[in-house]
Amino acid sequence: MTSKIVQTTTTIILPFLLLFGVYVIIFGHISPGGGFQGGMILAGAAMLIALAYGFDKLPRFMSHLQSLEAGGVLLFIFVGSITVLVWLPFLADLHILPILNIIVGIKVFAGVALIYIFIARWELPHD
Amino acid sequence: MIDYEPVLIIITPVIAASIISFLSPFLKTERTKKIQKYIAIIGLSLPFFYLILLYPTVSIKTIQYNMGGWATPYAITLIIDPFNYTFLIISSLITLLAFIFSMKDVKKAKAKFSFFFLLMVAGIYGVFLSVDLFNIYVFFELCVITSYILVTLGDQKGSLKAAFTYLILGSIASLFFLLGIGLLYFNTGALNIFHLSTLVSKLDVTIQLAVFTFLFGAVAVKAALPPFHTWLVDAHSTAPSAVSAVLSGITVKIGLYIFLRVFTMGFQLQGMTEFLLILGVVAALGGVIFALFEWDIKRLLAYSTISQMGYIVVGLATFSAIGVAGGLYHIINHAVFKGLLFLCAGAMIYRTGTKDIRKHNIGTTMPVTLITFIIAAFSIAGVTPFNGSVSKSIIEASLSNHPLVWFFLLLTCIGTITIFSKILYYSFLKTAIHNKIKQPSQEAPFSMQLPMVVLAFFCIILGAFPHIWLDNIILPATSSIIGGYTTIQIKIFEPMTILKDWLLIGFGLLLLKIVISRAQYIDKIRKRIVLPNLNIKVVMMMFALTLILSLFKFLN
Amino acid sequence: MINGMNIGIILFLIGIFGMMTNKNIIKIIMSLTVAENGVLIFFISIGYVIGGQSPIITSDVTNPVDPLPQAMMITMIVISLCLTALSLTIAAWIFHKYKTLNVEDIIDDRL
Amino acid sequence: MTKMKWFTYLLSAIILMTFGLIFFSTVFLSYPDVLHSEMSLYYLDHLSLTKAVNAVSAILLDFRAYDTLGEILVLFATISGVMLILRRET
Repeated sequence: MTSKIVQTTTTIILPFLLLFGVYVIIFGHISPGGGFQGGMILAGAAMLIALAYGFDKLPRFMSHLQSLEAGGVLLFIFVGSITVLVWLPFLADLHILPILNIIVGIKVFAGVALIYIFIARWELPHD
Repeated sequence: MIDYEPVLIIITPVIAASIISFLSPFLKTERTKKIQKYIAIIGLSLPFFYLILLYPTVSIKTIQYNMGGWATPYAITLIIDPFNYTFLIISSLITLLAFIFSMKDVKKAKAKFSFFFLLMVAGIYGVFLSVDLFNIYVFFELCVITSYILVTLGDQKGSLKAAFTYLILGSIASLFFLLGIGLLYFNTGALNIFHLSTLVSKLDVTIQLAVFTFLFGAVAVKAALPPFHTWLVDAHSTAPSAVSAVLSGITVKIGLYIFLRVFTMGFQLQGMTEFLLILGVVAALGGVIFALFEWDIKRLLAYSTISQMGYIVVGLATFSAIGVAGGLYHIINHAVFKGLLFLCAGAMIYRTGTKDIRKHNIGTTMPVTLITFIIAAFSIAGVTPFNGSVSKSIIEASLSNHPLVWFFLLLTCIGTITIFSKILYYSFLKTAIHNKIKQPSQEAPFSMQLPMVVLAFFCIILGAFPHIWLDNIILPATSSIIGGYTTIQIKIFEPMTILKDWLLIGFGLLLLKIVISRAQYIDKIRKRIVLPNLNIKVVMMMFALTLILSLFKFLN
Repeated sequence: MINGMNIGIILFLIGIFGMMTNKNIIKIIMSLTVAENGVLIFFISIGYVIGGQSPIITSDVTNPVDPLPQAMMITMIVISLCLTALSLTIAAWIFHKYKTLNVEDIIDDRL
Repeated sequence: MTKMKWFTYLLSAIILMTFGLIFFSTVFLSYPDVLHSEMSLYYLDHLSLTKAVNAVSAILLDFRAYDTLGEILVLFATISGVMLILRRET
């Protein structure tokens, strides 16, 4: 269903896209960017993969995404509530910020990719 | 000593929801699905009991918790003061009972229903607890988005169109709210409501006017005030009954809660009271008149929600201690008896399958539903021993210098009596009178009857002993919002008010006689009432906002 | 007098105009997104300071722009993403059930 | 264009025009030349406490982590909502 051009371009630019997304997440608290923006970039990369290589080979990938996303929320609620509950001065030296950034990045990546794939797969059999 | 109380209230539903969502892939068998239900019930009932334990501390001091330990005006603070204590208590009670009701009632997507219900409750607590404007927006958005999803769970085809209209109008209201916050932040540089109340009065009037229009636009859509009420009837009538009980009982009140929080922040705009009085009266009368034409029970209740909201806005409009006390008391009463009415409607629909009151002909086969419905009908009509009469008499007492408004409110009382006697007549009494044979009692399952009986019990308590509730909960709440402690003498059990109540009931039944005899004529009118589609609703909304902006610009 | 705030509000009004006049559901959702972007531009330009640098507080940044509206707007972007995703799924479901996307043609079986 | 459509376009355009005109006449917005909102000044002063350089992500994840908690819940609710609505039929 997808043309050869799309597949070759995705194979070329995919590593740079993923690397850039991971960079934005991890260095979120130093350079401009952060969990949300990096997660979105990775979700874009996931959409690109889904577009280029078709949706039929995706069920296994989707179940991974689902568990990733549910785990992300639980982790965030656990770690987030620590920052929210405990008075902050104790936590600054624990470098809580990068950890939160990474958790948020994973969550946004898995969630947004899931939304896209779900809507795209739902459309397929009907038209 | 750091007081953690508010955080525990907001975290419990969130943790319960995440446990449910994390367990759902492993729970496939029917028995294990019960575990999710019990987790949800625990997650809902813990805050309720915890709030009851909190009452002694709240009556002494306001519980305040700064998130992350930052300084007060700059960090997000969660507070429990007497004012939002009333809202917290009533919403935890109604959501708990509505969830117990929904265990049997919701047929589709049972497991996910409890997940979204818990997140909606978390959103509701988040709005009531937090004092930071942007934080109120985020948790309000959480509550509203989950209610969109819950509305689409309604079994009817119409629920999709209703959910879409609700979504579009809801998100326009949220955008207006954001614009209001943005303007406020640009001019004052603060987001904390208490901190803002000192800064807003120093702003010049024109900026206050623009901020008022934006915030009022958002609040008016959420509280379903007249020009923006059209989404409410579709959304509440097609949602599952437990969801529409919470929507009518609590989510509509969030609009009023934000209205009270924001507009006691020191806005000096002339003409606010008259404008709100007109809006309240139009809502009260319009809701009742439209309800007369309806045959679908849940649409009827949704229209009566609009008219009762008008009642509350009339109470709050005067910003006097008596008016606000009456409005607050009516918010609690309305949450109780409207929740009860929607649960009764849900039980009736569960048993008969149709929403059309003409096809219900339940007769006396559902005794518990019949009794609780009669109690709720009496309390919404404002008959003496029940809870509606107390708050209505306080609101009427606050309208001493607006006789015309008082007269219109009397008309709405008559109309409300007619609506609910119409339901009583068509659903219950008509068959009981005609076919005398004793049908077998097909009462709703026990898990549905329990919430109804408990709510009916509250209807009676809130009405019979008004002084307990007034002095302990309502008056401290009003003094924490408006300031200035007043004692309210209620003339409930005097012969004069009893005579007035029964006179109104007489008029109501007279009007019912006319409505029944003109049934076909009413059907013709109803078919011709143009049902405004989405575009016209947005046009109406923008036209009303332009009117408000120009009216207030002219006045100030 | 062109500054970010005025453009934001004008874009917001254009979005509202789109919602007023369009009949197709997808176009209404698109104009909702336009209105959301309008509010976004308005909010971000609230924090602008004439001649301000970006709020990455390294050693040589003296006059930073206001970081608070930008942080609020990241939250608002995610919420508007969720709203658009939800309205698109409802629109897809409405098309599946009613076979039409025109707002007026969707007649539900009300009494 | 049908007569009805042309009329609604004109009406809504007029409504928006009046709204915009009155709004802009009331509110005159101009940029400050130095940051004076006390909240951001407080955040910038305490930035060193959070060991973060990027003030925006510091606000998002530290000063106002509660907002991000609410927003993560919104995202989580939407994702399960989309999965629920779309799975109902297949």
